[in-house]
Amino acid sequence: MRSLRPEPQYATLAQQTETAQLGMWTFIATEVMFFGALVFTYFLYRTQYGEQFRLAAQDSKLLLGSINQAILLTSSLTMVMAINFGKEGRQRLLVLLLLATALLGLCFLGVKGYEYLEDYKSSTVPSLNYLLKPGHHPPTELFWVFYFIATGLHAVHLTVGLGLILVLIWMAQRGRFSPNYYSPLEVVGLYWSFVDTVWVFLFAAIYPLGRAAT
Amino acid sequence: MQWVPFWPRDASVTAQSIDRIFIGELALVLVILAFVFGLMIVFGLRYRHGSRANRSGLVKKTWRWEIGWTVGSLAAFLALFVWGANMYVWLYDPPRADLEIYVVAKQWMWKAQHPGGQREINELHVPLGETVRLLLTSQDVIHSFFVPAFRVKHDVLPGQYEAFWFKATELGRFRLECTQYCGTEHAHMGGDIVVMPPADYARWLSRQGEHESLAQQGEALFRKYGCSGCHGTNSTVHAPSLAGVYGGLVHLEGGDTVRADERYIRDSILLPRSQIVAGYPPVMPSFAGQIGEDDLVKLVAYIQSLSPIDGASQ
Amino acid sequence: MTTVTADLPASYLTKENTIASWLLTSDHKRIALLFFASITFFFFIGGFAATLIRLHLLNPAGTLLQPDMYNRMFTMHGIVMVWFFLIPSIPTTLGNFLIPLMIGARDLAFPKINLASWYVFNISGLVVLFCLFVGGVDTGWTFYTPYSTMFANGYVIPAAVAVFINGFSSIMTGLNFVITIHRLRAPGMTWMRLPLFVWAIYAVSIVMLLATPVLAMTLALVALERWMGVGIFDPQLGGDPLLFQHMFWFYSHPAVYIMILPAMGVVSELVSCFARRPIFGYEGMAYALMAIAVISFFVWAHHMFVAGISIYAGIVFSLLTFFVAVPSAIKVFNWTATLHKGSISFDAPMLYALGFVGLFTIGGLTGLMVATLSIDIHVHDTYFVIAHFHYIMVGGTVSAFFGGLHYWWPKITGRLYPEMWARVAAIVTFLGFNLTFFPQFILGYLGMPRRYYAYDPAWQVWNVLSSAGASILAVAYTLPLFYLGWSLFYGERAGANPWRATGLEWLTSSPPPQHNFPRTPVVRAAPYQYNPADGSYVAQDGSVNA
Amino acid sequence: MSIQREPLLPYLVAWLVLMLLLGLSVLSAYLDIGIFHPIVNFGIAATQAAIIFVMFMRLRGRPSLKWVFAAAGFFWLLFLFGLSTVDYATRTGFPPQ
Repeated sequence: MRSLRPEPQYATLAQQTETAQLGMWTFIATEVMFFGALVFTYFLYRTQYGEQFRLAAQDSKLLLGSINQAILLTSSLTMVMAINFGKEGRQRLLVLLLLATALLGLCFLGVKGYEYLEDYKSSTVPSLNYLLKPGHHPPTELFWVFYFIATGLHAVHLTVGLGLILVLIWMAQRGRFSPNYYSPLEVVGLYWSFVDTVWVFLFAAIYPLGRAAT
Repeated sequence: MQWVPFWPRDASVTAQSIDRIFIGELALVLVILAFVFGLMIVFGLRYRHGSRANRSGLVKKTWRWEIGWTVGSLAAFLALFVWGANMYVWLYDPPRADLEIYVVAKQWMWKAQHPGGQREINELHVPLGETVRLLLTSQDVIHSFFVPAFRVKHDVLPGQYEAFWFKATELGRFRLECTQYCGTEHAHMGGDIVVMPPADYARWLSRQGEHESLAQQGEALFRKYGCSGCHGTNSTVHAPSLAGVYGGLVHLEGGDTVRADERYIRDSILLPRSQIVAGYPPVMPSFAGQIGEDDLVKLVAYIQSLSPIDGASQ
Repeated sequence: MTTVTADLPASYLTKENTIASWLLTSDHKRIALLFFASITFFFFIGGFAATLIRLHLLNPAGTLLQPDMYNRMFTMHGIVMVWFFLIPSIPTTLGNFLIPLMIGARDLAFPKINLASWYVFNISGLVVLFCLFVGGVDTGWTFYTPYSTMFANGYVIPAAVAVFINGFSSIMTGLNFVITIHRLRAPGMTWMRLPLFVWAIYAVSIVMLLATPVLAMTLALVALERWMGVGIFDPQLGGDPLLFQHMFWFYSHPAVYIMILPAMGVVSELVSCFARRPIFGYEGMAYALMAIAVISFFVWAHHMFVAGISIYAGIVFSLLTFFVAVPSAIKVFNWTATLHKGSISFDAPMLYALGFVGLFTIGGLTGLMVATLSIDIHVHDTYFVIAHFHYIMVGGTVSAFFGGLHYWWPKITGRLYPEMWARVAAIVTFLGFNLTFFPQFILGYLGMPRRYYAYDPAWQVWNVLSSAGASILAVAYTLPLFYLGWSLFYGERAGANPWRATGLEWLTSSPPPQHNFPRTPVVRAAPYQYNPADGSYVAQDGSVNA
Repeated sequence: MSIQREPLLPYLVAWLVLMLLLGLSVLSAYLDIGIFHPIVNFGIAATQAAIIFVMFMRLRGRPSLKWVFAAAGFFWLLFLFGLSTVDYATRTGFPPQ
């Protein structure tokens, strides 16, 4: 086991752990602004073209979107359990749950990729094959532009998270974590759950926009 | 202010007002500058290192001073804010106009169309002492219509109309500039505003040759694009008649009410489904991308001309 | 480096001097110097573009450069100066060097992120240089759509990518400062005992953290729209061309305060030290910094008064803009009041600081003029605005940067700079600056629009004056390069506290040892405890010095 | 150092509630509630986000600086949304209301 001394600028290991978490929270605040700016464009156009957005959203794949949200919510649960086991020093369970989290993340990306394929088939990809359906107006395309940028950026964030979890698995395998040192687990856990939160909002913005036949 | 060698000419009603507020604010700024610089110089000399000034009894922490000078300057500036905002509303909320001219900007020229259909490029002839209302739009990027001698400026956006006005008080030629960076020849996207006596202006208009008026040209387009098929008097399609629409209130599906101005008409042509008139089915196709700005101007002018209260050419 | 440090005691400079030890360092002081090298490089690139612009404008016909070339020059000048010099200038150099020293910490909270920030900065710098060499970009630093997305004929995407990457550097640095100031203050260093420079960096970090992501998203959208041909701002799809401006200025107005807030912090240190008097109204100064940081987010649409926003929005944003002037006014008055009953010596840093106060005041007051709605209708996008913001950014930020650089030079290098030369440079800067930019106020009111490569010959005299001033300014800005460089080798050795100043950074040796303090200092006194009557002072560790 | 085992149940309950909310959101898509769609959808999303923040990202417990940092981004977005609404709600040029 490595020696557990804090870096020179910290008095104690606890201070270092706590500071690292605070750093991740700060980073999350910047991420909120980043995605918030995108949602802001969505908010404006939806207030202006509400009906067009509702029409456009009827072509979004609600089932796939909900499956994906269920996957991500579950992965957040497995992640937080992994952290708890890590803190308690239960090595095997920690690795197992990290693996489960990574697997769920991969599933999400798989479903997302399939969804993109379906979107392509229904001719809703701006700049590739966007087809204005009868009764739709150009602003419907704005919805799809938002959809691809938002979900694309989210997928990038998720992939980064996946990479971080693989690193955690590697570290856990080598017994780096102990009840005294688990800071990376906490920090990556925050990030992972935040990416989950982003999806929760994107889901609300994209899928359930009113599908009742009128 | 013409006696100041580096003062721009002021040739409109608005120019004189803006000069007034500018000079008022400049005076206040100079007073504050003199105060700050004066104190710095006086203190710097008096309390320079090694001087024998009395340094006992430093002013201790006190909010009195800070609040005092803050409130003082804020009050002065708020007064200026009110003055400036008041004038802003006056400038950007056009009054009833004697004359309406459409201006279309494109890289890198200004195209103007008078109500009688006369067109000019990079020049704009206007009569002296009449309120001229400009309706501006752009074919490509954002431009900005700026006449320094009138102290008026407004950005010109693609996809919508912007309106503002001026009333020239001096005869002559005045520079027109584009102030929003618009590409390679931005610096040469200029022109002249020619202010003439109303009689000369009328003569100038008539010298431009026989023209169909904007509205007449619009009427032809109204048929060409098939608008008359539905909105015409003999139409079987359930579409609202356009006579008398302009300038009035329109009740929309969903309970809203809007005033039918140029923007509304333009948007209704391009994006009909964003505002559906109450009681009519949303069947009109969108004309976005099919009608150029030049033609749109004419169509809007035609629909304006169908209204008795039309302010375009009285 | 070895010759420079040969006769110096052991310090962060002498610790180890391989190339790897510099490139892989996690020492905030070394990273500060790395940043210093990078931003100096970009300052001269941006300055070169400025020189060409001023040369070109000597002639109203604009024949020196091709129109496209001229457009690319002012764009490059803007992009490089804003994102590669002004925004990182004080925070990444003086901030990096001084924040841990001033709060009594051994390093920043995340030293590796700090180093990464420098690498990211340089990567973004390489991208912008790439963009420059393949042909540049001609949108202006503001990237207005739909020009940038559909009509510009330069390399918009590389430029947007460069600024996007640059944003990560800003965020990393800001994050480090916020966390460090929250978590690593020495015992006794309460918030109300922080030097104002630390307050300023704290305020600026908050702005960086909360504003930069919005710019990143905005430029990402621009790049995607340009690349894919459809997008969020596309008027063809019903998109709003003004939406870009809202989002851009939501970042870029606060960004102006990113540039000026650290300068205010530096000047507060300098004025108090050289007037040998406690800063007037310390708490007011600290709160004013925070107030500016927050209110700066409420005023962005004052860049859009003539752009076609609603009249009501114009009125609201104008009013809010007048409010942001209040804390700035408090600061100016308090600096002036600090001179009262002081014992003022006019060393070079003080000259720069006083120059800052004067130029910032002019810049700020003309800012109120452009914030007045109806005046803005006339002067918007003319040289009046150019002059106004150069008074703030060049007259303000660059003056303060030079002032701070001279003030902390002995701490950074362990050597004194030649005072005489430095004073000359400070005075020439002030004169050259005013000659360059004051005529631009007049040009602006006469109606000369910005970004014109050719102009009405009637305006030539003012342009010539301005260009003449620019050549003086160029000399004034290169002078320090020489005498500061000279002082690295031949400068007199500086003691730990050559200015007899009160901050913790002066308690350790010059240059400081690797982990700053042999023993973590304990803070027992408020900052700026100078006594002008007898020249004594109380350092922040509570020690009294006659 | 004695290790406290953290109970599993609260996390499972949180997860269950999140899933139920997801179901509710999907259900709402097929209800004819007109302009209340965005309010319902984003209301549910905000509730879900709050649960994730409090439970999975551990904002429970004593008041701490974390709360401020977690809220900062959302709070600041209000400025962006709120102040630009001043323009968009009163502008006549852009597709008028």
